[in-house]
Parts: sequence; structure tokens; C-alpha cells
Amino acid sequence: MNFDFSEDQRQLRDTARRALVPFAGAAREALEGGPGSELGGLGSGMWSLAGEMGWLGAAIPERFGGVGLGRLELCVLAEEFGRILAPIPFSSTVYAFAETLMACADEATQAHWLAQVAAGKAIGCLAASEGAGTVSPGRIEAALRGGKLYGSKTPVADGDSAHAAIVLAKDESGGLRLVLVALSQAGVSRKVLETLDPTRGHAELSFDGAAATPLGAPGSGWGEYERACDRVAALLAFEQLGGAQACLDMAVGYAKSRYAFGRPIGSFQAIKHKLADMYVAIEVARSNAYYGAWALEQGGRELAQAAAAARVAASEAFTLAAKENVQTHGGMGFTWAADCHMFMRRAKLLAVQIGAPGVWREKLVRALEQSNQG
Amino acid sequence: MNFDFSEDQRQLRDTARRALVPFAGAAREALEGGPGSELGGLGSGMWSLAGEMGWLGAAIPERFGGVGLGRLELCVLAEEFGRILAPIPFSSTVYAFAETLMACADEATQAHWLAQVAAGKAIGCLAASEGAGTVSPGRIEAALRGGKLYGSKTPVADGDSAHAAIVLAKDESGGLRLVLVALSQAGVSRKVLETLDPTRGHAELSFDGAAATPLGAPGSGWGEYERACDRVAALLAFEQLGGAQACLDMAVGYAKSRYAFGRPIGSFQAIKHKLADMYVAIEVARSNAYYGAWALEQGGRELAQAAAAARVAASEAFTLAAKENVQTHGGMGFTWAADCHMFMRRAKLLAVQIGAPGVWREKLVRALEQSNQG
Amino acid sequence: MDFNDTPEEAAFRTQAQAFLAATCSPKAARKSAERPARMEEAQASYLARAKAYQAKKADAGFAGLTWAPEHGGRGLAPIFSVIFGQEEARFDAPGAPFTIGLGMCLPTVIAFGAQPHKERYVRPALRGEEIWCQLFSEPAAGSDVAGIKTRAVRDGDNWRVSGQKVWTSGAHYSDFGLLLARTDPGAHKHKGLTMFFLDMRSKGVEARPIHQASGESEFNEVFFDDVVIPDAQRLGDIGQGWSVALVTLMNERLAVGGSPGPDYQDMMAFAAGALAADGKTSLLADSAFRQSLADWYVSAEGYKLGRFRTMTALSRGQAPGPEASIGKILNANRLQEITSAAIDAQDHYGVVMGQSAASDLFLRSYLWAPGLRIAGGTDEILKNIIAERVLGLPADPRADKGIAFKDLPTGA
Amino acid sequence: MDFNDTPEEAAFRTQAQAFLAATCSPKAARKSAERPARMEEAQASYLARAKAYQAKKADAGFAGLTWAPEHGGRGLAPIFSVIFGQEEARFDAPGAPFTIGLGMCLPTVIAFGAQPHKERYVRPALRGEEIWCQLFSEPAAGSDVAGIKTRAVRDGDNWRVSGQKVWTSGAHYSDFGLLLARTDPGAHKHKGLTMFFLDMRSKGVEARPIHQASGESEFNEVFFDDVVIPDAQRLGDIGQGWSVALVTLMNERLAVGGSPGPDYQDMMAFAAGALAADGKTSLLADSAFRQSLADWYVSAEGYKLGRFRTMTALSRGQAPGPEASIGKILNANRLQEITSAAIDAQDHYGVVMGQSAASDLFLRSYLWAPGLRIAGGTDEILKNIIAERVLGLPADPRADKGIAFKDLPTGA
Repeated sequence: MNFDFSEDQRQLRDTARRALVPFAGAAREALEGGPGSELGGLGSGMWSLAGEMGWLGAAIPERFGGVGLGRLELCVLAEEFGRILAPIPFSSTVYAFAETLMACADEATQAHWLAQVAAGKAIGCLAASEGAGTVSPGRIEAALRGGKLYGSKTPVADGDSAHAAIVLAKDESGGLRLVLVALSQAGVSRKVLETLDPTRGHAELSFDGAAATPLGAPGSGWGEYERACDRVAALLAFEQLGGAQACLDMAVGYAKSRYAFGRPIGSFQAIKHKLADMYVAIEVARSNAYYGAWALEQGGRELAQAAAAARVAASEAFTLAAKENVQTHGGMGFTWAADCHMFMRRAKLLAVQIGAPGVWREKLVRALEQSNQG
Repeated sequence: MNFDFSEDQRQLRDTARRALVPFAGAAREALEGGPGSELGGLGSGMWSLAGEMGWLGAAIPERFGGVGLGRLELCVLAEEFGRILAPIPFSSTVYAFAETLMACADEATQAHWLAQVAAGKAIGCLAASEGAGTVSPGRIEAALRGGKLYGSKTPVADGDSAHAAIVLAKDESGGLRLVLVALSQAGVSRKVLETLDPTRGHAELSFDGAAATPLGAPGSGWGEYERACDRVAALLAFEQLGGAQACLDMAVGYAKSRYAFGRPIGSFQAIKHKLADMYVAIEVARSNAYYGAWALEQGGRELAQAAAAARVAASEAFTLAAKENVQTHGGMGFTWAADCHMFMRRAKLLAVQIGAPGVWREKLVRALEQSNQG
Repeated sequence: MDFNDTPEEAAFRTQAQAFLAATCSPKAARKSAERPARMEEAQASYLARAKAYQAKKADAGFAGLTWAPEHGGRGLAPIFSVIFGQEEARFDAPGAPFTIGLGMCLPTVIAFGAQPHKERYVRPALRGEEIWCQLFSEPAAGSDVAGIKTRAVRDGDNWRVSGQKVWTSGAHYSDFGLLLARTDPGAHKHKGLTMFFLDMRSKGVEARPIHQASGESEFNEVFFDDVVIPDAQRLGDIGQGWSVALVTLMNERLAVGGSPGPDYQDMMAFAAGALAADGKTSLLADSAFRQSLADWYVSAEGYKLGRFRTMTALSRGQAPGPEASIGKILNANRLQEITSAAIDAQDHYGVVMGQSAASDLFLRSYLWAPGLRIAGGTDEILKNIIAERVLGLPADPRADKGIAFKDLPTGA
Repeated sequence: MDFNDTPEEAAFRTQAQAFLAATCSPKAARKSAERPARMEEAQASYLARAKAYQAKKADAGFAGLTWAPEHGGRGLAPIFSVIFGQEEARFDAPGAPFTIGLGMCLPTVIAFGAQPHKERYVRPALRGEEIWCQLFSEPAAGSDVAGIKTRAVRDGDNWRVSGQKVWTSGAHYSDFGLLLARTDPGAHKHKGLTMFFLDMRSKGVEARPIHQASGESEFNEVFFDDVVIPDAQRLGDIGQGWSVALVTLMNERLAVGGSPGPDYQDMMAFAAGALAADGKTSLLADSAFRQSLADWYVSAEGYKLGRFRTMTALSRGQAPGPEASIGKILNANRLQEITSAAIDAQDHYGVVMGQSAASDLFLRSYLWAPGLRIAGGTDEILKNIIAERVLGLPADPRADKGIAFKDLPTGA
């Protein structure tokens, strides 16, 4: 029984945490810079740091220029990025784009793009949603015709800065397929979107005959997309966990130092028990996230169930922790100057990014039903 | 604006509360007497008191031997009975049986049965459920053929002690109809059921050619049943409210007198805020119950929505209050000798008696949709 | 039990309706949709419109309804204020800038001011010619209101005030302010306070807007740098400021507002056009959504009907009690649930701004809702009030009992 | 990250499996279904069977795994106890009567007892020949364990004990009891306590079953009427009872049990055969139910996987920390939700007993669940522990500080 990260992995965490100290203010800078300024995160050097430290290529095989570690290392990094609300397209590029290429692109495509990702030269994204409402197979209108892509996707996380996108589209036979599209070509247009969280970029991507490379077998698109979401969910759960833990740490710190009625507010049970509730939610999320990490690393059939549970628990923990962190801070927590609202924004952004909590609860129960049958 | 009970109604409440003081232990006696001993409640004199005080006939017209007051007076009484967990078939006889007869029986039937109810000589009940699962039109198998009733109903609240039942059944045309059945005839058999709350009687009623009188027009059965449920819901909400308030009163009293760590446990915010939460739930229930009472008295189209909201809020308040009353009492609250568990039992019994909370939430939203359309 | 006015109330309502119909235009959109814009609108043009309206209202005898006639009021029971408020809410009646002054500050002036003060200040405030703000909260005195540190030091016939107030509504357009200051740090927390009023244009007063988490600026910080206040502008005795403040705060209860932001109706309308988690059926047909919708309705009705019960008590001449605290707990928590659910319901797209007015309202309110759980008393403070003042539970142990204010631990 | 044993752990597991297979029969039904019957079974026949099993277990070297060899143990790390427990749970192994004695009482005797005590009592307990119970809780000392009133008065070489204990598991079949008593009511609450052990058959000891809210009787009240205990049976110094008790209670953490009563699997199986609120579709197809089911699964997994994390720490030789408190909070609250939801799901019929084993289990557990939120530390106490000992928040203000126990307010 070793249901924890290894000594090496914990060292990676400590290294990452130390290396990120200079970037503690990066999310605030991105916020103050207004919409689209997550490129400030890029400009601030966090992105090049991620490349230099080998974090972008942590799970990319060495033959493609990566470090050749595993997904557990990505989990460790995700938690650290989540903790400081990193305003960089790490999740889209690494969890979604690179991992999906490794799962279903051919060797040449992998060789080209993974090397670029590992070197910090390419930002990638995953584009499925076509507007408000749950993403489902019957609602995909983007279409691949004669190797060209038509249609539009919105919102696309990091679609504003990405060099390439993996897009869920219909092919000529009417089946769904993931396709790879370079975004710096004619036939692609982007509209930057303003979202609840200005520290992360979103765009609407429109395709009018852009060259696109199919990934995986014909008709495999929805299945590959769901598996991609499961991988992203398992990794994103650690970002959410990092965010939730940061909220709890902030709230605990504030509750110890803020005095009212002649004593620290953290000595009042109303606050103590609120923070204990946050802790419980976070520990539930952490345990489920660990299992998700294990299933991701194993790559077996447990992943769908484990990833869904990790995501449900992590979304719950982060939104609760963000909300009650504001409440613990009182009036101070409701000011722009305090970081509390940045966590409120990010918590909701991540909770809907690859599907809202209700959608993942539904996925979890479907997985439970399947594992009961099989 | 007078959104409260009148002076007369409040005097009725005070009178009832005083008159019931000698019966504070009646529910405990019924509990210790084992299943079916709600007749102990009858034997204890509470039932005859209810007859003598005119409570059984409070809303029955004077020409049928009643007092000729209104439904608001029934609400007042319901709250008092709820408060002491009265182990008598008041709700079945008065809210369900008598009110339904007044809504859809002919003059002669009313004259016969209402006089008996008002005099304390007849106990009535309403029988719809035919086993586990939500009661719905398609699931009713009890059938009226040639004026005779066949089939069985379970559970029937107070079916063990009732003299007559109003039964939801199919008629020859396949439509649903409410029918009135005297229970002291050949062709009726009863099986007493053990339930979570031994202080209230339940039975399975089986009919094998029992003489039955149809009520209302052919095909009206489901509609009449739903309206009957709305009336019962509005009244039962006050019983639930009384029970919830009694739990809060118990918990507050205990929290003031029980000391731990050198001070009353009611001075700890964990307890204070728990009790404040109970209070909030009860006040929400009370406000919704008042509106239900108003709608019941008006008899207009607001009733369905108002009754559903009253019932949802009251079920929520009573189950919460019963549960957290145990918790406030700690170990003491988990003993048989403390009354806390009797409220836990009754809270759940009343929450499912004419349909579970989920069913009523669904009804409430349907009513909202209809009022939006009309 | 009926929802009808008494004959006297009905007559008054008719008069109010006639006045409002003659003075204001009817309101266009749903009330809930406009809240986020309310304070942003508090510009010069809005203020001018508001002042003109208030003057007409006072001249027609609809301002200060509960005040004694000698102060320009009509000596009516609180229910008449409620009735006027109900009718006013149907119109585009710009009353916001006067709520705090007339609801809290002037009643304090009337209760504690000298006769010349009353003659000088009450009528101009009632006619909207002068606006008042309330200067109590401080950065280190939020839930613990009596913990204020702003110092007033005696200087002959004057006091010199330095310190900082926070969360002050309307400080930048107010003419006068009601100021609670500490005059004796050596006394116990509640004993060393004194109440003043001051001209907001005094030298050394500076109001700065607070940038809120939601991005808006509805409140101010107010800085005092050696501001001179004549002792004649003291309200009540030296060291009695807390007793005076309690009178101000008690009047706050009557001013408790409605449910701001989107509510169950908005969610229901929204759900009719949205999809459930299965991506196929309407969200409004989804049983999980319907169960939540029922709960939101019950909570919203619990608030609304509870107000009717309070009005009934007012109608009988009773004072509004601490049970009004439950309204804000219900509304704030429901708003957090509803806004969060609305965002979730749109899946990936839920966080995108600018797609529709309804969706933007949910997003803005998601950020604004946490403030509602804090402003005017946090959930935690309100639950303490319910527990202690409604249920009669013992007070929290007082760590600040019998200790001079200056010696209280502050963690600093 | 892997779920595999170390080679040493794997070897031990194999030995344990071999022993258990040779000694016990495999368990038949789902564990959850049998809880309510557990203690009722604690009759003479069950006790005899349990004692026989425990003797075999000790003789085979599987009792007292973490104890030092000189006390009959094997000096293994706590993870080996967990492994044996996992394997034992697959069999019909009657270990319940010894849990408290071996888990809490005897470790205290080993830590504080004189050498002759250890020689006399440890081995018979390990072999199941003598059963021990723990006598701490009292009617007025529940959450506030140190508030016990049972008096022990010195009488030459003996002590005379009068008072009452409560919630004592197994008092009626125990041979010995570990007793915390107050020896100096004039000292501060925590200072006036002393620990003893006594023969439960001493004159003046009477155990009476407690009739629980759920109708069962799993615990006892124990009355002491001038019971004589030799001073030689004192554990630790006079007035040091609280320090001794802390050692006993620390050992309790390792004994934290699993999730009792029906869980999400039972609910899922049940829902497959039940109808949703619309009366038509399966409850398992109902989206409101599915959303709840997902949350129950996440909570149950959070508990189960959290135990794996604790085991990992144990495997590394770390001690179990206060974070184990979250398990009971999760399990107890989930049990309340699940049992309530199961009853509701059957609509009118939900409260009827005797319709099916599954339904009866939900009903019995509905009544039993509130006890789980209280026994072994209420939610409120556990949250305080998390807040103070895990998160490092300040302690509640102590009203009992520096006051003699006899002068503490009790409300009486």
C-alpha cells in the first residue's frame, strides 16, 4: 500500500513551489491587465520557466523532446499551478492537447507537435463546445469536408493564444472525429471572449475551410473526446485542489490574525467549523484525486469512474472553499484588492471548463452502472 | 394586511393547548404500548376530548352537527396536535375523510358521515397507495365493479381503526373515482402494519366485493384525489410545524440547561447556529403554511401551489428539526427514554404520509408552470 | 387572515398611488434585473432627478410618514411606510440617495439633537435638499461595530477627528455624515464612544470609492485627517455614543431591502431555454433542476410571506424584531445557489460574458452575491442575533469584558 | 503510487489468510446488512465462540500485533494490524468483544501498570480469557470527557467509588473495567482525576442495558455504589488520571471502524427496483437521484481512499493523526441522507416495516444513524478537533480555566 506520491514526486512539488515563488503575483497582473492578458503570464516568464524546468514536457517521451516522466508528475505540477492561479495555458496545452495527441495521433504528428510543446514553442487547445448547453454528440455541427474544417467552436479555453487546436467535428460519413488544426492559417479566425475569469484566455474559433488532420479512426471522435476529457478531468482536479487548498490556507491565516470582540475570529466556532467543513471537502477531493491520478497513470478502464469522481469532488471543494474564503474575510474579502474574488472566478471557470459538475455527476453514475454490469 | 390568525383563532389555540396539557404523555404511552396502540390515544380520552371540544367538527357545518368554523381553525388545532405528537386519527378523519366528503359527496352521505365524525363516533381514512413507490394514476389497480370494490390498499394511515374509507379506484369505464366504503362489512379485511412510528396506526385494507358508494362524477377520481391531497397537505403542514417547533423548543431548553466545559452548551456557536438554522427553516415553513391556510380557506386556484409549498417547507423543517434536536441532546438524545426519537419517527411518517417531499416538489413546479401559463 | 388593507390603509394607498402616478413614470423591466446598475447610476443627473422627486414627495406629505408632525412627518404607523414603499416600487422613483439619511441618520438627530439642530437639519433632509451618510464601519470594526478606532480628541469647543471609515454608501455626494468616534480609549470598548455629525465638506475629509470584488464601486472609504467638528455637533453625551448608535441601528431594520439580483422566476425563464445535463431534454424538464427550483421558490416565498407577517405586526403597531435577520440569510444564500446553478447549466459556455442580458446578470450576480452575505451583518452575526435575541440562548463568552479598549488584543 | 503490499506486508497477509481460512468460515452476506444484529448477538453462545477464536488468534501470533514481544505481541508497525483487520473482515471472525479491551484498556495497563499487573492481566486478555471494558463517559460528561463526577475517596489501602458511567460497551460481560474517577473535586477539572482498574464483579457494581432510540440495546449504564478498589489497582499517580486517559483515547483512533449501515451500493441496488417521483421511470434513471448518488459515491470513496492514505502513513511508521476524524463525519452524515432518501423513495409505503430486508435495513438505520453522529465524538467536537489540531486555529475560550471542579457552573 503506497497511496501517496513518491519521494521524487514530492521533491518535484517542492522544486516547483520554490520556482514559482517569483510568480505569486502573476495572476493579479493578468487580472489588472484586463481580458486577454494571460499572455502577460506568458510574457511574465512563467511559461518559459515551465519550458525550461521541463514541466511542459514532463509526460512527453524523451524521443519527442520531453522528460519522459509520468502523469503523476503532471498531477504534482497541476496542484502547484492551481495554488497560485497560474495565468498560463498549461492545462489546455499539456493535459488536453499533448495528452490527446499521445493517445490518438500518428507518430509523425506526435513528433512534430509534442517537440514544440515540450520546448515551450507551441500552445495547444481542445475545442468541443459550440455554445450554451451541455456538449453532446448530437449537437456538434463543425464539419470536416475534403480535409477542410468548417464551423465554429465557443468557448475554447486558451483558443486566443493557441497555435493549434484539436477539434471535435463531424466527418463526411456523419460520424464524429477529432481533427488537428493549425491556427495560424487562412480559414481560421478568432474572437477573444470575455469571461468571468480575465486571467485565463478564451476565444471563439471559426473555421472556414482550414486544413485539418483527422486523429484516430473514423467514427472514434466522441469516444476519443470523452477519454480526453477524462484525462483532463483527472489532471484538472489537482489544479482545483491546489486552488481550494490555497483558499483554505488564506482563510486560516486570516482567521488567526483578524481580531473581533477581543479575540481572533478563528476562535469562534462559526469560523472554526466553516474552515473544518472546507478541510473535509478538500480531503475528500484529495483522496478522490489521488485515485484519479493512479487510474490515469495505469491507463486502464478504471479511469472514467475515477476521473469523474475526482472532478466532482474537486469542483465541489474549490467552489466551496472559494465561496467560504470570501465569507471568512468579511468585508475585506469583497474588495477588489483582496485576492479572494480571483479564486471565486477561477473556481467557477474550472468547474465548467470541460463540463459542469452536474454533467460529471451524470458521467460518474454511468460509469458506476457500467462497472456494475461488467 | 392581516397575515396572521385572528384573536379568536389565537384564543382557540390557547384553549387547545391548555386542554391538551393532561395528554402530554399520550404519545409516549402509545409508543410503549406497542404497534396499534394509537387506540390508547383514543382510550386515553384525547379523542373524546376532541369530540367534546368541537374540534372534530370545527369545520363541519352546523347543520351536520359541526361547529361551522373554518379551515383556519383546523390549522390552529393541527399545530397543537403536532406539537404533542397526538396519537389519534385526527388528520385522517378530519383533513382527509371529512374534508373530502364535503368536497364531493352528496348531501345524504355528508349528513350521515359528517354528523358521526363531529360527534366523535366515526373515524375515517383515505386510501390510495397500493405499495412501494409513488402513487400515480396508472398504478391504481383497486376496482369498482357493479357497486362492489375489489383490490387492496397499503399503507392506509389509520386504516386500522377507521370505520370508513375513501378509496381511489378504477371504475368500469377504466377511469378513476373516489369511492366511500364502510369498513365494518363482509368483504373488507384489514392487516395492521408495523411502521417507523408505532404511535400512529396503519393498515393494509383488502376489499373483496365490499359495497362502495362512488363520490363525485365518473372519471373525476384522480383530480378529486389530488385536491384532497392539497387540502390535507395544507393542514398537515401545521401538524408538521407544531412538531418542528416542539423540537426547537426542546433543543433550546436543553441547550440552556446542559453544561459542558463550564458553560451552557447553548453558548457555543456550533449549537447556537444549529438552532438558528432550525429557526430559519421553521419560519420559512410557517410563512408558507400561513399562505397555504389562506389559500385553503379561500378555496381558489391558488391552493395547489400554496399547499405544495407549505408541505415542502414543513417536511423540510420538521425533518431537520427532529434530526438536529437529537444531535443537540447528544448521547441523551439517542436514548429511548428521551422523546427525541419520537419526533424523528413522526417527522418521517408525516413527510411521506400523503406523498414524499420529492413528489411534492415536483407538484409544486407543475403548479408554478401552470400559473405561469395562466 | 386576509391580504387586504384596512379601510384607513386602503385610503392611504389610493392617495399614494395618485401621487406617484402624477409624479413618476411606471417601472419598465423586472426589478431584479436592474440592481447591478443602481449605484453606477448615482451620478449628478440621477441625483438631481432624485432631489426633485424627494421635494415633491415631502411637499405632498409622503416623506417622513412615521415622524412626528413637528418634524414634518405625519405620525403614522410603520405599516404606512411599507405601503408607500410597495407602491413606490412600481414606479421609476429615485429614492435611493435618501434611504440611509432619512432611515437612520435623521431619526438619530431627532432623538438626540438639540432643538436648533432639528430646526436646521430635519426639513432640508426630508425635502432632499441635503443628503446624509452614516459613518460607523471601519476596517477593523466590521462585525464588531463597537471596535471602532477613529479618534476624536477634545480641543476647546471643538473636537479633532482622525481615522478611517469604510463601506460608506453615498459618502461622495453626501452633505452631512453621522460619525461614531472613540473619545476615550482608556474606557471599555462600548463606553469610550461619542456620536457626532459633520459637514462632509469639512477640511480633511476625503471619500474614495472602494473597488469591489464584483468590479463595481458602490461604497466608499472615508478618511479623516485632523477634521475639526464643533462640540455643538455632538449627539448625546460624551461616552454615550454606543447608546446613540443602537438607536441608529434599530432604525436600520425598517429599511431592510428586498431580494436583489435574479431569483427563481429568472431561473425558471432561463431554464425553459436551456438544456439539461443529458444534452437533450430541456433543463426545465430535468428532475434535479425541478427539485432545486421548488426549494428556491419555497425560500423566496418564505422571505416574501415573512415580510407580510412583519407587516401584519407593524399594522398592529408592533416594532420590527430581530427575526427580520432571516430574510437576508435566505436571500443571500439563495442568490449564491441560483447564480452558481445558472452558470453550471450552460456547461462550458456558462462563464462567457456578453452572450445575453440574462446570462450576464447571473454572472455579475455570482460575483456580487458573496457581498450580500456580508453587508449589513454576516450570516454568522445574524445567526448569533437569532440565537441570542429570538431564541434566548446565552451570549458568547466576552473576551473584551472589563478591559480598556486600548489594551484589547488586536493581533497587531 | 500503488495499492500493492510491500514484500513483507504481502508475506504477512498470506500468513493471515492461511490462519483465517483454517480457523473461520468466510462471511456470507454484505457486511453492511448485518450491523444492527451485531450486538444483539453478543450472547453467551457468541461470547464462547469469540473467546475460542481469540485464543487461537493469540496462539497463532495474530493478537497484539503492535505490542512489544514481552507482552505477548510481535512489535509490528500499525499497518500490520490494518492488514490483519482487512483479511479478518472477509471472514466470520467474532472479534467484537475484545476491541475495546485490547485496543484501549490493555495498552493503558501496559503503559502505566506495575510489573505484576502486566504479568497478571495482559496475557489472559490477549487470549480472550478475560474481557475488559472502558468506564469514562458519564451522563454529565459526554463531549466534555474530563467533566466526570464519579467519586473515588481514599480509605486506607483502598478507594471507595460511587457514581455512574454510561455508554459502556460490553459492561455486562466484561471481567475488568478501566475506570476514570474524580479523586479531588477541589482541584481543577483536569487535575483531580485518577485512573483505576477494577473487577467488574466487585460488590456495588451494577450494569444495566441502555434502551436506545433505535429500540436496540448495545450499551450499558454502570452504577457504582461504594465499590472498593485497592490502591494497588491505581494506574498512574493520583491526580494524573487525565494524562493516563489521553493515552487510552489516543489508542482509540486506530480502532476507528468502517462505514456501518447501508451505503451507496445498497441505494443503487434499491433504486434499480424503485420508481421515481413521476411514478413512471425507474428511480435509478431519475436525474435528481443520480446527482445525489454521485455525491454519496464521492463521499464514500473519500472515506475509503482516505483510509488508504492513512494506511500509507502507517506503512511509513507514522502515527494516525486527528484527520481520521473526518471519516466519521462523512459516514454518519451520509448515512442520515441515504436512509432518509430511501424512505422517501418509497413514497407512502416508505415507513412500513417488514416489507423487505433492504427496506427494513434502511428504516432501522434511519433510527440508528443519529447515534453515529454522536458516539465517539459529536460532529461538533470532531470539527473542533480538526480546526484546532489540524488547522491550528485558536482554542475556544475556556470558561472552566482556573476554577476548582466543584465550583464549576453546572446549571443544576
